Amino acid sequence: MFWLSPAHAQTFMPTAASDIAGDVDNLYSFLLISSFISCVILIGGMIYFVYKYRRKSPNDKTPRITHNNFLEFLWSFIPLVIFMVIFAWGWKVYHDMRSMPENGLEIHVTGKQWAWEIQYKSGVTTSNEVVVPIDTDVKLIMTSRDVLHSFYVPSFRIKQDVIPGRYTTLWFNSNKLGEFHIFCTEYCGTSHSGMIGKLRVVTREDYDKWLEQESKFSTLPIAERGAKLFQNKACASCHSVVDSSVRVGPALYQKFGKQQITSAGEVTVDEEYLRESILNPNAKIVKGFNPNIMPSFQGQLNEAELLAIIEYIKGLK
Amino acid sequence: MGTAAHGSNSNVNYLNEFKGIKSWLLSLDHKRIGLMYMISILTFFFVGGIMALLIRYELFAPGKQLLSPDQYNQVMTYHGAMMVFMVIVPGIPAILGNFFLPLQIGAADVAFPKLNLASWYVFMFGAAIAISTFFSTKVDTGWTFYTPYSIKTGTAVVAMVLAAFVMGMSSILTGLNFIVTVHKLRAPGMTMFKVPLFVWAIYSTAILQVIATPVLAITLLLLAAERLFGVGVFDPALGGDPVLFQHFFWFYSHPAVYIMILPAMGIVSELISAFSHKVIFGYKAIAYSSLGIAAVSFIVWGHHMFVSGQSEIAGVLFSFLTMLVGVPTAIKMFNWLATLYRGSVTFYSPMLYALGFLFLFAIGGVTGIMLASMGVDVHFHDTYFVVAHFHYVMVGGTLMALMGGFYYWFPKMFGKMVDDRLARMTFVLIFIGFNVTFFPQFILGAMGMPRRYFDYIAPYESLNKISTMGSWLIASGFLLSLYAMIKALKSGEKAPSNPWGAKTLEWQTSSPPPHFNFDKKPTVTGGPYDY
Amino acid sequence: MSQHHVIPFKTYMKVAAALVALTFLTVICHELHLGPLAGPVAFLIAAVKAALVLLYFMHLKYDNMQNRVIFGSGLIFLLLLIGFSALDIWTRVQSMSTL
Amino acid sequence: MTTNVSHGEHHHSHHFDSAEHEYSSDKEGLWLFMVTEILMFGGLFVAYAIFHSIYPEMFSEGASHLDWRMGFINTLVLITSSLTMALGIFYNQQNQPKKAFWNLIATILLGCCFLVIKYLEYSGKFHHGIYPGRFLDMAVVNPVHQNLGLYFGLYFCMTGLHGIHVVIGMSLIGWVAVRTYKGHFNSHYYTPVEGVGIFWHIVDLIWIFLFPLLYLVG
Repeated sequence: MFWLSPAHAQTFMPTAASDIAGDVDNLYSFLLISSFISCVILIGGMIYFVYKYRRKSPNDKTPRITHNNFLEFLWSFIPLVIFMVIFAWGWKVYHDMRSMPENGLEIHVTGKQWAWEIQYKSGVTTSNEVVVPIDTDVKLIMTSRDVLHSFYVPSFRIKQDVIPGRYTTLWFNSNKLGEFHIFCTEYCGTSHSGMIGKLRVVTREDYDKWLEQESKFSTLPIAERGAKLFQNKACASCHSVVDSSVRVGPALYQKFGKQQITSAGEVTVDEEYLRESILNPNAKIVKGFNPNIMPSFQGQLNEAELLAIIEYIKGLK
Repeated sequence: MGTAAHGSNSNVNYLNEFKGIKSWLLSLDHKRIGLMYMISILTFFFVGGIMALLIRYELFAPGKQLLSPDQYNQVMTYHGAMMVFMVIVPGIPAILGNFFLPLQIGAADVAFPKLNLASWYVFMFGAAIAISTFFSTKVDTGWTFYTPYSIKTGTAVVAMVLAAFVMGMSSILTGLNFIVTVHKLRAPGMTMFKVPLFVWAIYSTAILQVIATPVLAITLLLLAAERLFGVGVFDPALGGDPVLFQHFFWFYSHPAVYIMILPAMGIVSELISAFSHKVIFGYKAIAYSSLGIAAVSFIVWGHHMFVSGQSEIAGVLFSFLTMLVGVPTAIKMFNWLATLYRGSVTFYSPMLYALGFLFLFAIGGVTGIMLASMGVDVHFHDTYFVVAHFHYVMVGGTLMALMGGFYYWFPKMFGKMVDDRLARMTFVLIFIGFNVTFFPQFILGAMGMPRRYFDYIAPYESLNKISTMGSWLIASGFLLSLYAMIKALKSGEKAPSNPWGAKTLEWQTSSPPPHFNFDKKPTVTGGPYDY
Repeated sequence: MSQHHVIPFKTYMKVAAALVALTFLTVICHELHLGPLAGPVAFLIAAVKAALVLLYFMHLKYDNMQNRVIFGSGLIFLLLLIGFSALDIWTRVQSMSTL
Repeated sequence: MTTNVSHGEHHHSHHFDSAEHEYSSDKEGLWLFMVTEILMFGGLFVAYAIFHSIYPEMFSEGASHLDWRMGFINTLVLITSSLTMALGIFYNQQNQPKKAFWNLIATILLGCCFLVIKYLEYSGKFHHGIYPGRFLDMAVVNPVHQNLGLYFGLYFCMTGLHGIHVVIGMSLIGWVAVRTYKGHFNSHYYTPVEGVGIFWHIVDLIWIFLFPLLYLVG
């Protein structure tokens, strides 16, 4: 299992799922081949020379070759030309990546520690999940709530930092159905490596269906709405709800009504404590955990939403 | 002070002329200061290396092995910060530069010996601050201190930043000292085009140290002020610009990459010529390309920022200039090859390290060109491809050269020969271990595995396992090196003054050299590589 | 060392007087409210003052070429820092939220 | 920088050929150090220039909170101190240590004067709720631009770092003044005075730019 299985051999570059990904791969192949040739010349030349001209006797006389202007010009100029080709080609690909489509489907992405919040124009919000129709220009308008993050979809070969206080953009047009990874590639703290989302490319019909389903959210029962919010705010990436295993934060499974030892003494896990912990997480830290890990949700949840989440936690039995 | 009168056969040298710990701690002798740097930097290297092993161990398999995510982030930060600020940046200039720059130009000391000693104390003071943070709230920002994370995190960022500031000061003072030494203290007849290429490399590095480091200093001070007084320059909440921090940071930290690699190139020039027993090919081209790299390295920093939100125009310009920096690097590679041509090559351990450098640096170089190409960089940026690339350059380049330099100059520094069979074994271990560790990381990066990840998804597992096992090979190679050197110190054969038959000036004095380097001020007539 | 150039006392006094005069000039310009020109004018006057200090008080006028080049190179690299940073900031395409 | 004797020819360190050789080396080292000073302050000036061009109105609001007369007086104080410093070197070159000493003392006093005025300015600002960055007291200052704190963040950083340099400069001048008084310097050897002088002039130079940029341009 340590060695590359044939299945992995095709994952040297992840599946290319857009035209631009194909362009990048072409450039990459060119670079790989030309790099390989340069390495063969350099390393091969080195090995050949050190073997051929190894010392034969302690009295070897070496010629005094100090320079050769023509050769030196040649090996400065040829690399320069190759580099310029690579530069121009790389620029072209980059330019295509950065030229935003005029009438793309616009989706808003907000990075926060440690989840991606996705907002559609229709008001549908999701967390860590982007659903887009196939063969459609999609434009992401991105910002961050706290620190730098970077939105990276390996299969599309695109990446862009998201910056608090500013909008950055990214676009893609997927030509493959399927599910692709979204990684955060700008270091953002404790759960940086857990900030993984998925990008689902579906058919136009499935997309419309999904959108409609998601927008029925407000008519759901309160606890289910809580469950959805719990999901959207990415609470589950730190708090377990199916068992009592410890993740970044304490598990919430079967916690309601129990006694809990905290930094401010023993408390009962009731509505009041849950509310306080969501709005002001550092007030009473559960024993064994560190302060300043959980961000405050003050101003991000309204009263109805708070209630829904608490109702959901109550129901984790 | 009468050492200069001793003949070269005398047993009195810089090591045994004065005794006692005080004679070391207050020594103004550049050779002793070099050795003090060596001991401290090797200690930091050992600690940083343990951090590296911890990182690799944690990544042996998905999920938690040994460290929690926070602990992993701290270990990753200290590995980076220690290896950069406390090992590779000061490494070659402060140890080998200090020791051999004056020897190679025929000077009795550096221009400002007291300042040289002061630099060591400043460096140790900074290192002490850095290490002290390890016993308070451990820093978890990564060595790059990117804002606004470094403003928000509740860890000892201010202390760490001040530590880097203080060590930066030490770096400035060392650089300043070397520039003046090269300008003013060359022996009679030693023109700028007769100094060894190692001197050219250290000189170019010194210019970078003096010019780039102050910008890091102010950046770090602003970051500290940001945390203490909330000044807002890098804080988006006040209209500040976190991307500006990256501009400031990389204005130093990109030239810093060349602070790390230029001296290594200098050592390799020495080694290739000495062990091919042949005059270096294209002396002037190598010398000028050092200066060229130093100059152009100041205007390429934006290639670290192609996806940072930097404008496309700026990105294009930086990509273009980065390609230009590839040219002098290529020139050097070809010149070294041409030096081998029709040489008389011997394969002592220093030469193996030099050839290892050429091998690894070739790979580090071509992957550098890939990363400089914007279209591809977008995919590779902040993935393991970048991690692999800079380890190929920093470890495969700088550390290989440093090890080669150690084995090459060990007889001169300590007057003892190292068991070369053992030394060659260390090369084999380190070289193979290095490739096993870092080559898979290129593939991981191409597959999209982001860097600074505590955990990863299943498809990345097998390559990470290989990489981790490679790290054990590297570690055993370095430990064996330590053993070889200690063994040489204890029971090594006495070294003659010129064991390799090299032509540069440091081999014309006894091993180890007397207190003031040369019994009689040398006068130079020939070039450094007249074989 | 006796061959070092000693700048006459009178020159020092003249330079100091010029510096004071230029300081007054800056303030006068400020009071004139030059609008968009205010910045460049103030900077220009400051640059002239700085040059006077450098050349006479710091003896750069009588120093060797090497030291002049060293000082000049500092300024060049400063220009690079501001040049490229400003280039980025002024050519960014600002995107806005559509929500 | 080096050991020396009180009278006559200064003995140079063993690794230099002559006193002149040592002097020119020291001088070059000093200039290199000045370059690092320039670049360090330069970073702040770059930040200033960039944010000034982004938020010109906010900067002019910030400048209006400063009293240019204070900056003006301080400019004159520093220019005068630069003159006395230059004269401190001049009289050492002329073998007149007494005069040199008193000029150096005058420089220190002018430096004190600068700091006192700076202190008055700072305490005045704090009194009116003007603190750097996010500590700016919005309720008291009631600024037009919500990010006025950024201006004062830069203001306090630039003047603060400059102030620290003034203090360092004054202690260095104190050191050479004592040595001048003891007669360590003469027309053949005055490198430390010259070095400290160059440092002090750099401090003055930076203020020459700080004054119009912070107080006047708006």
